[in-house]
Amino acid sequence: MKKVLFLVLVLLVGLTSQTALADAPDDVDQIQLRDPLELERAAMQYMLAFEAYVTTRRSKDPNVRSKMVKMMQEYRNAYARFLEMLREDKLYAPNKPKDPAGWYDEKHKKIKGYKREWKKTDAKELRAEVKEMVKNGATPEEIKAFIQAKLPTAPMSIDPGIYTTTTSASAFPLPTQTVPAQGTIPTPTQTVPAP
Amino acid sequence: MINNRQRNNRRGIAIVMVIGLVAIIVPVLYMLSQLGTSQTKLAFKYHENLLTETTALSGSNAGISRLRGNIRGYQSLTNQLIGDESYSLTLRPTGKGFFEQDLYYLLANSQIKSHHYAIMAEAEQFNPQPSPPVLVIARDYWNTVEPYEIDQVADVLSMQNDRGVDLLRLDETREYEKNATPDQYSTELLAKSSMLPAEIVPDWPEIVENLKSEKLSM
Amino acid sequence: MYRHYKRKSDRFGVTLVEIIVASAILAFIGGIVGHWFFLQREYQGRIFAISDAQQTIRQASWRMMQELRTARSVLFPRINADKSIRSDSKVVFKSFAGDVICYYYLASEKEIRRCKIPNGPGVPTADSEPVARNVDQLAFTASDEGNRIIDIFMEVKGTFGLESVYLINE
Amino acid sequence: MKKSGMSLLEIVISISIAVVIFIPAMNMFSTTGQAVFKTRNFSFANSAARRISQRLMAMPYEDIVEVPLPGIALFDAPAESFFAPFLNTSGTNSGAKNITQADMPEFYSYLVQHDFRYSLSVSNVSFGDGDEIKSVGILITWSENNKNMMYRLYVYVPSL
Repeated sequence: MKKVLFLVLVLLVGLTSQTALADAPDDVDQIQLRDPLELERAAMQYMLAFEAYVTTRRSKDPNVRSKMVKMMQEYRNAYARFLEMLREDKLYAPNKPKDPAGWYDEKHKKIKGYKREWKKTDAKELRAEVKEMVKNGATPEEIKAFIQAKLPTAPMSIDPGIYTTTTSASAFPLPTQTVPAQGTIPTPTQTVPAP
Repeated sequence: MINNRQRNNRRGIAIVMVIGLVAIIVPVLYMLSQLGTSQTKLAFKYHENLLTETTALSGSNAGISRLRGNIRGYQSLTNQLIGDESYSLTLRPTGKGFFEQDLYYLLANSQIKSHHYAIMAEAEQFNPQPSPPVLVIARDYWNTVEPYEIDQVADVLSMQNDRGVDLLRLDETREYEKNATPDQYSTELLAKSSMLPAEIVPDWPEIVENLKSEKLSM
Repeated sequence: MYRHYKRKSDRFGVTLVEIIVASAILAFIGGIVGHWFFLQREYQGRIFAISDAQQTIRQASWRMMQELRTARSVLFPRINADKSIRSDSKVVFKSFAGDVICYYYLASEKEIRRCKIPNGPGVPTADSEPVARNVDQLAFTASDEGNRIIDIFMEVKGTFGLESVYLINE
Repeated sequence: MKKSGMSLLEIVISISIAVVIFIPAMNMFSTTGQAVFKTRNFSFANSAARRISQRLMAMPYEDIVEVPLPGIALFDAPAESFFAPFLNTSGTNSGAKNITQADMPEFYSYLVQHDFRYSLSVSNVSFGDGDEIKSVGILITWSENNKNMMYRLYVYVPSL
């Protein structure tokens, strides 16, 4: 009987841990919650820089291909900047599987009791515009300026807590919260009442 | 007239000669024949080594293509054929990005006889708006010839740690590049010129110029 | 007085003529076999040289290829200003971890050597052991404007080694 | 009277034993040599195929097209093929060397002696919806002792 139980346990452990490899952060409290807009702008920048770089690589036009090194450099810098933010906010560890939004939400949930609702997008239109610019022979500087101008100016993700306080009186009085001003994340003024 | 004793002597000598001849020639023949086959074996072993690398690389390209084709979630494929060789591919979700993109470990490996080759990379698979191909960004490909089983969590964890050590050093070199100004960066690198082998010194300024022009700047 | 000599038919021995004839035959056969052995010995030397050369090329190529495979960009040589390919007897590249690695050819010793230059504080360190010995010719050629392909051309005692590596990281 | 000596049968047997032993020994080195030469050609064909496979990863995706048999020779190769130009230790295009009799005589004669050629078979493969990848069969052919030899390498080239 013990052997059967042990086998079932091994199988279960094997199965559950097979799929995802998400690792919890070492210390959730150390995580800093930076303004989501900054993270979204940094992520959008390296996405668009990557699109410009790949378009150069696929191009057959020698004039466009000659900008490949510069485009690769812009993409490298953009991603390094994003990674720098993650490192500062303790949202990333080199020897751990990456899950920046997951770790961010874990801290967010710890503070506010709920996760942030991130926008599901791959910036298809913006990428198409960048691709067009590259094909038309725009210089790396022009493309960088264009990308800078097109980055979001308001958060694309939503703090669901805002809606629950205004739209419906829920059974559990959630803390009233004003929309955080641009810049720093407000320290929690009120603790969430136990359900 | 030769008597029996002399005939026996002569027969004895003949037998000894034949046995001696065979005892010497056969091992020499065998050794000489091994000479050719050992060279051929060496060449084939090296060829198999190269083939595992080429096949594993093709496997990782196939993985990227699957992600771009909007195949999502955990996948563990074995014995995927390319030509006459086979590769294994594992796409292991690790988390989410800030645009709800799925982050993966992309693992591909190939084994031919005793030769192994495994590749580990990170990949981001964005969401299709509205339809594929989906934006996929892969980075930091890492290789090893250790016989890792890419569909076993334990092996993936040790690959992750080994790769993590290199990534830690990468963070340090990036930090160094980021914190130095271009002139500072090239001055410090040029200063190493005196400690370089003689063959590198003549071209070191051009190399430092390339490093400076591609220095990380944020 | 001569009784103790046996009659001719009973005596067992070899006459001078037989010795001369036998040694002539032996010399003739020995000459043929000796010449054959000399030829084979010389032929064997050439075979060993080729197979050693192949083994040298294999080991050197494999070692350099593994590090170049996950490197981030080739720093030297790079294509010329007029986009033509450029070759040199050394290759310098930024490795996976971001350090600067160089493989260079020591013509005086006919060796390929490796040196690591930290991309940060720290002194360059050359490997104590050469990557390969007895290499007669070595050329690294850059041909890609993205600095992500390097060709390796080696010659060891008339045996040619050809290898190319695409750098998969940026 | 019983006379000493060897019968014809004994002589025939001893000579046949000698032949059985010596003849293989005499050409053992040459078979070894052939094995080593065959290995050298095979290894070279293998590395030529790999050189093409690496070039395919860096060239524009649309430029990866079929090269039908009998294929393109590695020597005297046309410009912009995978093997021309081959070396260039100067700073301009004028110094570029190709695999020709003039520029690289030894290498050229080795390639001509075995008539090394390459050809490509290209097919599109799709693993998922909306993305394509090219499966390229790189074929290297050469001749050895009047026999046609062939080495084939398959690679996937992504559209990225």
